[in-house]
Amino acid sequence: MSPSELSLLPKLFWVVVSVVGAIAYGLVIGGIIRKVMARIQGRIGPPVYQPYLDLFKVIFQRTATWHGYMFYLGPVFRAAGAIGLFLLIPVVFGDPRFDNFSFNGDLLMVMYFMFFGCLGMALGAAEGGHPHSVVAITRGLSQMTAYELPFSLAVVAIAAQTGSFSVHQIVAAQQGGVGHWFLFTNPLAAVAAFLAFLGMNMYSPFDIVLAPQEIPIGPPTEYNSAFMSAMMSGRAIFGVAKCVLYMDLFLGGATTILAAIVKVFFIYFWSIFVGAVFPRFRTEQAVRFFLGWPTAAGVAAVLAVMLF
Amino acid sequence: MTETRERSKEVQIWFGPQHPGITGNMSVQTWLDGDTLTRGITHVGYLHRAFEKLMERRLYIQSFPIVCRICVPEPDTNEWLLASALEELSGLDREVPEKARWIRTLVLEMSRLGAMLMVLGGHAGSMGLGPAPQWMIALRDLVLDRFEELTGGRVYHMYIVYGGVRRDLPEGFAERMEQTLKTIESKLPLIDDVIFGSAVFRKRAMGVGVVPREWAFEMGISGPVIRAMGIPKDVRKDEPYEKYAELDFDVVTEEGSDIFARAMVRRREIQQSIDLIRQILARMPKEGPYCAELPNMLEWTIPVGQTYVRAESSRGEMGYYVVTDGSKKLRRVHVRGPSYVHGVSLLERLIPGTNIADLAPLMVSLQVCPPEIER
Amino acid sequence: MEFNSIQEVLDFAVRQEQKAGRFYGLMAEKSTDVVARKFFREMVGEERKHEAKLKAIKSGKLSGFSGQGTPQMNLTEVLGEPVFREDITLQEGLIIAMRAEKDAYEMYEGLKAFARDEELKKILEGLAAEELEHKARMESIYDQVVQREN
Amino acid sequence: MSLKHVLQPFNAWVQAFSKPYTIPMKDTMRPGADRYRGWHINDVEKCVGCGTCADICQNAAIDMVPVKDPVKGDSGLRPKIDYGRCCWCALCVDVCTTGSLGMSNEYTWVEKDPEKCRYTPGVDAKPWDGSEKGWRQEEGFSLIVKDRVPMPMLDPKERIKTWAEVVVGYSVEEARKEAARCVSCGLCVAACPAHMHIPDYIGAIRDGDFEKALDFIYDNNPMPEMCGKVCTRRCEGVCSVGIQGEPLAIRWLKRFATEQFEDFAKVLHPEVKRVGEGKKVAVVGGGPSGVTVAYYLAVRGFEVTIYEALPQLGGATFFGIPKYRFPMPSLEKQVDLLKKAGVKIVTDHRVEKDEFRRLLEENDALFFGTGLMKPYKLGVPGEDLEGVIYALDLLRDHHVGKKVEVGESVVVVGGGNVAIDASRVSRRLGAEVTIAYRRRREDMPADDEEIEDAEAEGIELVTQSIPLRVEKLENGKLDFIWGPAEMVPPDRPGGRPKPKLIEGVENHLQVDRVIVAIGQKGEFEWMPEEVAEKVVTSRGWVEVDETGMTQWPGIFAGGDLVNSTADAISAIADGLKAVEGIQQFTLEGLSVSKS
Repeated sequence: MSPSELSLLPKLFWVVVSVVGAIAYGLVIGGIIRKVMARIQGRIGPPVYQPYLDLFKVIFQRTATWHGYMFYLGPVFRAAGAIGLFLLIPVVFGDPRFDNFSFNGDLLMVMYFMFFGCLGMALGAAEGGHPHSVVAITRGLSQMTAYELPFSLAVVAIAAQTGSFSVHQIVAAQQGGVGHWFLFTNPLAAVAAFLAFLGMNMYSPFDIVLAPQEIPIGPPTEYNSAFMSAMMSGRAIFGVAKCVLYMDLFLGGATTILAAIVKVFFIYFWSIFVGAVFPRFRTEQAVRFFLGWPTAAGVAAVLAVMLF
Repeated sequence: MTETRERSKEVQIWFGPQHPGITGNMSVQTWLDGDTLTRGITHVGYLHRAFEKLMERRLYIQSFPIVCRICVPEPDTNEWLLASALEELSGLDREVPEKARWIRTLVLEMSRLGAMLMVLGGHAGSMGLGPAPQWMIALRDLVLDRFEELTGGRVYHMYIVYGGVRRDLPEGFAERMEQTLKTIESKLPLIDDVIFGSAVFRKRAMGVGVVPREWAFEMGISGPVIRAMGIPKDVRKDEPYEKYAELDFDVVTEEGSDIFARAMVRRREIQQSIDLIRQILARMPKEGPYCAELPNMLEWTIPVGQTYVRAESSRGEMGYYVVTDGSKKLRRVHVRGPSYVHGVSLLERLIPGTNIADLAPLMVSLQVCPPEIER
Repeated sequence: MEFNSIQEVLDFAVRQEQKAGRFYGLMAEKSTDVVARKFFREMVGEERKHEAKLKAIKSGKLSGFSGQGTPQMNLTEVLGEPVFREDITLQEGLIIAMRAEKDAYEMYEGLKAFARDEELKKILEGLAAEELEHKARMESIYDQVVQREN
Repeated sequence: MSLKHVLQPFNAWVQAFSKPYTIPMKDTMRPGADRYRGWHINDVEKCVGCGTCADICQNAAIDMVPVKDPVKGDSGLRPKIDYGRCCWCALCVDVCTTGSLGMSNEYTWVEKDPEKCRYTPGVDAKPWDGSEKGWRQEEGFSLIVKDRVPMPMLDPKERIKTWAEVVVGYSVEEARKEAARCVSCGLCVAACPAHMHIPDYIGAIRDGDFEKALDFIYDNNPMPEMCGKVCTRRCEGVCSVGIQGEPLAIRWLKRFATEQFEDFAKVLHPEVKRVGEGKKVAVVGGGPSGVTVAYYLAVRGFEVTIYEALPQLGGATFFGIPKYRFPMPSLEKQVDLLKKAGVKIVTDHRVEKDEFRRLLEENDALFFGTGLMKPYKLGVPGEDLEGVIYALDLLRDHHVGKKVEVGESVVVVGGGNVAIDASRVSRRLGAEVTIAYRRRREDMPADDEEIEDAEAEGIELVTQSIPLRVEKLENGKLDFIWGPAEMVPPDRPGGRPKPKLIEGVENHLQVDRVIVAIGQKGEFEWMPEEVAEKVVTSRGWVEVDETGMTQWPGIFAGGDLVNSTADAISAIADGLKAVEGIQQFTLEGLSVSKS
């Protein structure tokens, strides 16, 4: 089966289903993470469905502030970026329903969308005028530029290895057993990418954007009500999308929904595993970190592909 | 012109009063240049309840539920200071029974333990570490459980009173306390791993927030802050009160004077408090009164006099300057808390050049308790 | 004395009360002590009340007597027997009243023995109890007024 | 950044597999510790509403609110606690005079209505009522001083040989120490018939300002030294400190304050208000009520004359109270002040009918407080025998200086203060004394302290004994025959239980004198018929309205004749009432009852 086998309307239907499913799953992951975090902290923690309660609560709230259109477009940009990212990556390899709009060279588009959401958020939050937002955005952009480097290097290495910038083909190249996964065939790229993932997912020690103790929550400081809910669902789908991307790039994609769900969870959990036990880096420390070992690994990965 | 341009580069940020990183209900107005703070001003007044003035309008006995509110995490030092000052002025100190003195020492040490646990958690928490602070709060809660059964209250104990303490130790208290101490001790290695053994914590804490040694006496720094400079200054040793002279302990000092050293002092003082509590419980008299026979507290008058008493709180030296005028009410109380020095003079001097991310850890390491500033 | 009907008994009792009332009235007139005089006058009123009560019972407006089982102090038995003088005091007046009530009680008790009819017996018992209660009241007053410190 | 420091923190994951510290929501009903300071509970039956809790509450979270009608020693108020202000310091519990207030070990209470967070514990039912655990008063810690400063007294063996005062009196230190025990609840003020400013003068004594204390005392008691020595002190009976400890020695403190001054006139400067200028008032009877009326009317500018049949003012306190309790100089001191206040005093002068009528004409108002001057008789056979005497006569004769003989042994019939006084006087005259009382010891109207003193002096008490008759024996002695009594319950709740003779048993007691002290009555022979007819009741008392006025407009009365308690302080209270009544009557020409 290939993507062209479905006509437009059914395709749209399945796109909506997968987006909604991704949001739902993203929220569930959020709930599980909170529960796990609570357990390591010695607490019972909130119920797994707590993010749903939070989401519905904020949806039904009203706002009483006005910071200009750009401010309110921030979360929209972010959600749009997340959805765009998600729609470009095949979730279930070989299933036309969950193949989304994968096409040749989509990996470049994916990289762009990853940046797009954050930029949109940055523009919107800056419009709010709250110094905490501004500080958070400068920190976030610095960190993002820093982790983009090892990530890009890893992607380049993998693209070079596959000879294609299509996620679809990258996944296809990994079929045929665990041993074909790039995680194992290109461990250096995997190290670079998974270290970069820590920064991408913004858990400790790289949660310098939200940093509650320093610049309380940063950009979301001023957001409330439905905008908050847009941010929350954007964050949920963004989290899932990133994990799906990593799954496609390094873990051989998924051929069933169940495999996708499991793999996404473990990729997500990686950032929690590290994040739960470390304090936060300062901005320049984080930048220096990404430009250190991860970048070296990325460069090594690219060189390795080039040389061998 | 240049200055204006310099200024225009700065972003003004209010740190508090509603801020998860602040150590209480105060705020620091800061100016940010990039990621670096150029200066800061401590603002207080957000919870000003005029404790000192309130006491001038209260009977002596009515003042005693007030003082514990001057420091929430560690109320007992305040209770003890007021009690001992008034005992000294009224001559009641000669009648404080032996057992009361032991119980008071126990309570003071328990409160130090609780406060230290909390503040060490704060050290890590202010840097965004999740687990350790939560464990510390949980461990502190175990201490609060003991406080609850001993004093009838968890946070505001209102237990040390003129002439002694308000109630005797409950049945089987020593055993339960020992159990609590064991639980706390069993958790300490893990806490060491997560805080002091953490690469990120070390990176963040070492060499940050260094207080120059020459400021120590110039500014009247005390407590863990001065001990982290390697200066063994501790009121419990320098001027022993209650039963501290009879207890066996050494003053904890560390070198480096940075956030890490201060955290380390606190870490070691947790162990010290645990040891002291064990010593106290072992030597506590079994029998005897726990409070002197009090005069009618509604009509108690104290002769004209003034005194200054001091004690070592978890934050540093606390002192009460108390003046009585022979009436039923205090003439004047002045609370000398370490937080004024640490939270206003020292903090404002340390802020320029500090990274914004380090402000919260810095404040925690100085252990500022805002009600002490705005008594 | 023998009665044939309840009406007769009640008539007799009414006459007794009237007699007592006249007796107290006479004493009130003659005594010189202001307190005793007032007391006797009060007693006249009391007897009138009793009389009215009896009449009410007779006409069926009241169904029976009250005052059974009042605790007795037996003061009357202990105290002496004063006689009426012009300068009689309240104390002696009270004793006289107590004795009069006691006499009345004893009289009804005595009459009870002759009564064959159960109904009659019951009425006489009621009357006796009533008088006993009056006696107890008098004793109570005596106890409160005279024996205040004893 | 060593590898060790990178890996070590991951140990934290160990905690994820151990039991959490927190507890699930459903377990939040964890009980508080045994002495946790939770929501208040109050045993309202035990509570007397003294308000000490409200006084000590530094947040002013406690209001005393009326919840029931005040009974003796109870203000009828109960603490209502505002939990918006309460800080759970539990000082209220520790200071509680009755120990009725406590705290439950209840942590949580959820209520939608914030108004309900102000409630009266014990009155408004709460789930934690009757909670066994929580903060309670405990032995070894008290915010009030429960033990009284002991009053030095003469040894019983010594004192029966002399007429010297038995009570020695406090020193300045002792008095100030005792005064400092007061919690100023004011229950005593309500209990005192004259509503003396007790907490105020005790406070002044505590502060060492004895002049101020005397000033407070003299505000509504012109015979304080008498009251300080012999008052029946109902105040001490209700003293809240006395519920768990010993009551304040209010009487001794008043005595102390008055004893500090030789001449009251030098320290007291009553502001003479000239409101009553030109108005004349006659006072018949110089007892406490008469003296009160005279003094307070005099300082208001009235022209007052007291007529007294005996050689000295003071009434029953002069002729009735023995000198070992109330020496003459103390009385004279008070009478002196009366003279200095401008009261005309006519002693040794018995007002008779015609003069009474004349006084009524000449004065704007007339007050009489002639007291209960005549004894009630025993009423048993043999009463007229020689050797049966009356306690009042004995005491009066003794005080006016007549020689009295009681022989070697006496029996005193009665259980009031008069009986005790007669016994102790007889004891000092050298007789062996037995007191025969009809009821039980706890029913005796006399002061407990007096009874104890009497027993200490070797006086025997025979209770539940009903006199049957007195017979003359051949050896010249009297045979006092009495029968034992059993107690039957009183007619009404709160009344005295009644003694009932157990018939058939006769006990004999050989004595030289039978002293009768069963009760006293007023006499009205001196009073014009028309007046007596109007003012006297059928029980031998005088009825007055709330201004102290009798049925006869312009005639006021007070003292033992009027009140049922027949003590000096009630007489003073009557006098105070009459002072207001007389002022109103003479100046405004109306009385409250008529309006």
